[in-house]
Amino acid sequence: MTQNSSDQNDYPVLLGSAVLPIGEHWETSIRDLGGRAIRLALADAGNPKPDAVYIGNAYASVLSHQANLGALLTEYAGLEGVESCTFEAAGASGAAAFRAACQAVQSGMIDVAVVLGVEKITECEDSQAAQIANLELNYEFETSQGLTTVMQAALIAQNYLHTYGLDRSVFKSVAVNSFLNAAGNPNAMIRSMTEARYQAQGMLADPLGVFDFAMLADGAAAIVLTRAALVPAEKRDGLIRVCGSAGAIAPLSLHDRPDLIHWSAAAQSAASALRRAGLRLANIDLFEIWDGSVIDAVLALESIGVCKPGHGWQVDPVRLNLTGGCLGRGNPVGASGVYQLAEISTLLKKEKLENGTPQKALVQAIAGCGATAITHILAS
Amino acid sequence: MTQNSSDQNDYPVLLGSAVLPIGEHWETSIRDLGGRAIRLALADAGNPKPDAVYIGNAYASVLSHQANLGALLTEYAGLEGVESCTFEAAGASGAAAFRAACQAVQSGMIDVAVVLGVEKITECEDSQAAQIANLELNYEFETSQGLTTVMQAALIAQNYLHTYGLDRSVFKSVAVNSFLNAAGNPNAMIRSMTEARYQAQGMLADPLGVFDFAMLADGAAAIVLTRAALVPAEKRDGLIRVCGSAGAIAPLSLHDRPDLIHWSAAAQSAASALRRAGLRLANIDLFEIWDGSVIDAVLALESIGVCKPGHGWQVDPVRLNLTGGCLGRGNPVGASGVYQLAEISTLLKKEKLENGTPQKALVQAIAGCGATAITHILAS
Amino acid sequence: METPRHWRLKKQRYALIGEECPHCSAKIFPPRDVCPECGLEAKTAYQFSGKGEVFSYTTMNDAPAGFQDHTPYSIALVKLEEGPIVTAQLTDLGDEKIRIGMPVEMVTRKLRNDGDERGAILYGYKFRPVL
Amino acid sequence: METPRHWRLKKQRYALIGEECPHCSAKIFPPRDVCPECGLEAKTAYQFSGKGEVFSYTTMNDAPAGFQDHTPYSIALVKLEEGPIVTAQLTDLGDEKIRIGMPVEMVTRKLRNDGDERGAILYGYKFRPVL
Ligand SMILES: [Zn+2]
Ligand SMILES: [Zn+2]
Repeated sequence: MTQNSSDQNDYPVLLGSAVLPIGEHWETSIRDLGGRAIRLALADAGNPKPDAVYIGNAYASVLSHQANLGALLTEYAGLEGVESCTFEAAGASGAAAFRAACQAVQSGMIDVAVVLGVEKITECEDSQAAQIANLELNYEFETSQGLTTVMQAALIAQNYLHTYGLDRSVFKSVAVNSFLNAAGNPNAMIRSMTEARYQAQGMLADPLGVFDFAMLADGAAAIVLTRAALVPAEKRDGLIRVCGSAGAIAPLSLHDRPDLIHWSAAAQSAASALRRAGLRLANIDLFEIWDGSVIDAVLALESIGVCKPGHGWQVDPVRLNLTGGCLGRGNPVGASGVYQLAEISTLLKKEKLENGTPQKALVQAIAGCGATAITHILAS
Repeated sequence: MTQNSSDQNDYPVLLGSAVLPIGEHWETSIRDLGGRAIRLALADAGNPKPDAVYIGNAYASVLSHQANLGALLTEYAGLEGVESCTFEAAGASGAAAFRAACQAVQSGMIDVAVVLGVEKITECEDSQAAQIANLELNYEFETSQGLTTVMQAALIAQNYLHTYGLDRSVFKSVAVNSFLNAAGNPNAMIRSMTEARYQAQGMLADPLGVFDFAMLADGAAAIVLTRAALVPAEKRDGLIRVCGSAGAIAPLSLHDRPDLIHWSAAAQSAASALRRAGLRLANIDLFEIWDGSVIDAVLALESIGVCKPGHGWQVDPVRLNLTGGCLGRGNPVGASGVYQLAEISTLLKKEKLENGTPQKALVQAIAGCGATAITHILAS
Repeated sequence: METPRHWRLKKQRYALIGEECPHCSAKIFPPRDVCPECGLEAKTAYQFSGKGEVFSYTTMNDAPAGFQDHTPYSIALVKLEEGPIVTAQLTDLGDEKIRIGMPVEMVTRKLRNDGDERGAILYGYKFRPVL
Repeated sequence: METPRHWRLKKQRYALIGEECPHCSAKIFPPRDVCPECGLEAKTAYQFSGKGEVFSYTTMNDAPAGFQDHTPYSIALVKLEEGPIVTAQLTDLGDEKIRIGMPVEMVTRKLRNDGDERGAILYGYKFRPVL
């Protein structure tokens, strides 16, 4: 809390990363997806010997009948002997694993950590996959009443539009921003959505349409981390570093929240991450914001402070979700947080090589319509 | 890896803990179990304000249809705003959460962490509970062939007896040691098992009987951690400290292991934890060893080096599983690692108060018959 | 069917029984060990009136397993007159259009089949417009 | 029934098809991307002979769901003559007592109902004593 890591050389740096295309990997098991992403990321990092593999995954116990991915996937990637376990915080699982890796390398107990996000949705029939996301609701008092994650987002969106006297057309700009950006991301799933097609969408749960939700899909992404002190000084400058990191939770159930449209966890985790980085919002060049549904992004932007309350849909002046976001990328839930971080770090690196300009990005993963938020600040 | 934490004041110390009785908590939800353990542990610690809650849990997604316990349980305990997520490594889940908490407080990013282990087995019909542990097998090439965790232990035990020319009566001493010790633990489930009843047990899967396996049960335990530097020097001496910590994995599937009866993960994690603590095996006064099945304990003792190969069942000279172990305590899988650490730290504290003698304990959690091992060294 | 859980939740689901905090008199639903208002222990049973109003709502065209009989169906966050908000289905709507602020009252209805395809039927609270 | 998964595993389960490492000639089962012997990529399909011997075994009296038809049933770790070990049920045992070192061969048999109680039947490899 108190330590300003940027004063020291113990801040985490990214040695390499890899992302697999998001989509329907019918022919590939969760072992293959996970093992491949780990090996590709290690290769990208120059094949350092890792001490730990932290895995973000939300659904393997249910969809693949498979627990202890730590032993299964890590050994399958050829890393017998290292330590490994799974992190679960629904949509924020991958970000939780990344944050733990940052703390591990910073503590000095771990030198090189791999963060893997992996999700295998197409393991079962569609009907089971459609229900899987509802695990993140309160089963006893939400799911058993018939609430789904889609309806949860709709209840919040309804309250939002009612509070500010808006209609559902305001959500278009956020969604279309992600879809158009996805066209430039070869690993994204939804690369040909147009504004016209978005406009013609059917209603799913009033006031949200089918394209206002990211499609669940298979994916795996991995990142290799170490701390700066272990990298030769002359190489350090070329690496993306993590200069701030924080998480927070809020009530899981909507009925336990005093306010549906201010997301305290999103606000707190962003503010803490910025404070730990010694930065202000004005210092951030790029935003990678969670848009599992369009209302997620609108309320995250307002809660973080990028937009004023009631104006989170006015995204024009912001460099937002250049990767395509969850909407454009597709949403491999427990892996999405790692995709966000891997893709933004690749972008920061590329832009610095091209322009020589160092930049800072705020990357936030959200679970459960604001129940959990984990924010990282990356710098080139 | 390189940092010797005992030189510094950043090593983790236990501020307090709480354990609920292990058993069948039909009338209590996973929210109540988890929330109560968190609040009781914080009260025991003098109610510091925690920054994070790390949760060890293996089965809630399947048995309770409930993901994102981080938001659900942590908010339910009244800790809105802190960060939280779930750690899963089957039987080693609780130990994985504890290890992450150690790294978090040591990194300086977190000042006070709560580790919660919670498992709710009696949420469903018995038939479903009986199968739940099989999640930790390789579903595609073990579970789908009909293998169960019970049979997995039996295959290993068979190989053990065959290799050393022994018969199943050798397992008695390890099992009876745990059962007799459980009689003194008010929170244990199996407190009246006698040697005669153990001897009269029925065969479950040759060569192991029904009492050679710990019974799955509900439970919740929590520990509050900080780093020594944040505790006034005069109070530090009374606290249990974590002087070493390490994890390791081995192949999940038995058919992928070159040797069934040397457990490389158990050996490596114990050796690394001792090395980080600057200790040798001879310096350890107490051992808390995983006995989810009796063969787990035999092979852990041999792999750690407490007993010679083929002699892990000769436990007489060792102060072993004084808490009752998993066999006597009952096994709330994802919580058991936290029970081990909470109960041993209470014992170390009590014995130091009574005798003035500081002691060291090695505490190891195992998942998947040696697939995952996490070892901690506690010192009074 | 998950008998232990349903047995445990019966009172809350059939009769909307929550808690009243003995320290600050806050009314609590669903029941919890700790009062969200004052942070102290709360264990006194409290019978809610079942009256409230729609705080937010949505209508779903694509129902999850166990709910297909009721498609399309509407769910609301209902603000009870005693304070707490409850997640519940709306029922007996007839031609009435749902609106935020609409007065509703609790009724007991068939909620769902258990979803595990074992045929168990679950009853519990829903809310209907006040006539 | 989990069609996608069963379709994906069909070849391996019906015909014991694994891989041969093109770098070190190690035979691999179940298939994996990386050769466990030399750490290089392995993708060449390899048909195992199905001959081997019992490396370890146990007999279970209390079968999990989907396997009750076969209770009591025996599972072995079978060491294939090409090197790898396979987890599989033993079948056609008659009065023969299982022992470590017993020669066995692969046959295709009904493995289980799918366990999801949807009636799907799964076929795959088991091993029987060599006559
Ligand atoms: Zn109160
Ligand atoms: Zn090879």
